[in-house]
Amino acid sequence: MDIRVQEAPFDLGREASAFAARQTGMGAIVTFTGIVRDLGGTLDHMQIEHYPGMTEKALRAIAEDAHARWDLGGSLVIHRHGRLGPDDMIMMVATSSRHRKDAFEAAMFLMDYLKSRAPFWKKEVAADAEGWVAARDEDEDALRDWQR
Amino acid sequence: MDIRVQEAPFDLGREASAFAARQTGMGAIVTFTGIVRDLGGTLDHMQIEHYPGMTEKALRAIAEDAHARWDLGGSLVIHRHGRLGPDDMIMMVATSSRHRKDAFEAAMFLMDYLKSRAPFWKKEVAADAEGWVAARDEDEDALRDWQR
Amino acid sequence: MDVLYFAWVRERIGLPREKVETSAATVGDLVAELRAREARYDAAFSDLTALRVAVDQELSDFDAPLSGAREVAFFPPMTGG
Amino acid sequence: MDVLYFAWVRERIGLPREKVETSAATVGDLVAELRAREARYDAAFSDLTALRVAVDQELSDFDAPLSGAREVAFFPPMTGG
Repeated sequence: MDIRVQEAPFDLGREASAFAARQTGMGAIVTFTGIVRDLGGTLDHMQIEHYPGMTEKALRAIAEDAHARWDLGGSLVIHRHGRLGPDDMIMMVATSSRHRKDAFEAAMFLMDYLKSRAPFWKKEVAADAEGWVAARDEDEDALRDWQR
Repeated sequence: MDIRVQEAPFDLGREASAFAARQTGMGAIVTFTGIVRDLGGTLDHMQIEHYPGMTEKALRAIAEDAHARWDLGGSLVIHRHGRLGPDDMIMMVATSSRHRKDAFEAAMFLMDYLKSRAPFWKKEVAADAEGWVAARDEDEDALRDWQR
Repeated sequence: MDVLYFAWVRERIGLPREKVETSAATVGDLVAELRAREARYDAAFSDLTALRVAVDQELSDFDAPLSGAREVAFFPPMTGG
Repeated sequence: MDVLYFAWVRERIGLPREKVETSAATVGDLVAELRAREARYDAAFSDLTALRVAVDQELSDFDAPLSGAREVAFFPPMTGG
């Protein structure tokens, strides 16, 4: 488990390669990368706030849960905070497993939990308006699917 | 859609970065990478045979199907053939979408179909034995799940 | 006890954290004390269904006990990823 | 007509492809003609449930018609990925 909360950008390619190089005997590697979308065509930047202290603890707990549920070789979570522009990468997760199903499911699980259970809040800032991104019911529903 | 069938190795990091750089307005990028496993601890190499002519056509049809089913920005499939050693990367897929669910599901779909519907055959070669990898019932079952 | 506010809760109350002297037995009691202070607190806590709470950096409930707690944080539903 | 063999079908028959003169109406008829040739063909096609067929590079069935087909390929279930 490699958990990083940082303001600095990360390099998807470099992180994916480095993650892959750390795995042995794994047949499958999945990565997910989340990117800032400019939904209305007016976004100047996004401001991501987090709860220092709790954030890494929460991400670690989610990753530990994933390792308990699936047969994983390794996992990586990188999540940025601070100011991000359109098309900037916000975060990524990576998982490895002997089997593709485990690697996929664990990555989806990490994303679903990270989305609604890790203390990050996004604010969208346009030239003449700003607003906090609202949580979506479907993200909460996604968690229920894992609890069945 | 970017489909490549090749004998040469590929660089996961470089491909993931290049794929990401080609997307605009996408919120989610998923990659899957398949790696040669040495199940019995005796594998010398794996030999992957394919059906030149049909292979790219089959992969393209599978990718087109994925684009028809999900809201995708782009997709990438790279599959190697020839001689591969333990821990060598065999293949990768990448998908991008505005939504994480679409990117994940399309990548899983590509993998499930590619596994049982693209004309590749794997032979495992050890020092004193060799054998063709048998198709698994669960891979065929995975396809049925997408047809429901 | 340290009380922390994030996102629009922080903006509405006007500060990110403060020390609070309290003998509140539960999170709900603490919320009641804060609401009684000033209009901006009352407004921030007017709809608890729109809020989440963490006690000592663990997600918790509004009826959770506060005995021994050193840090309580209030914030809207999280939107990471 | 070009007939192609892959993986253990290729190994069992002993060649990757050959030209076949045939008036077989279906894939199944072609298989019957091939099996009648020699023991190695008969052995390779002894269990059709272990085989797949592509007609002109499209996955097909053993009862598919061959009219106009230029290329037929036989192989075991695929194991890509």
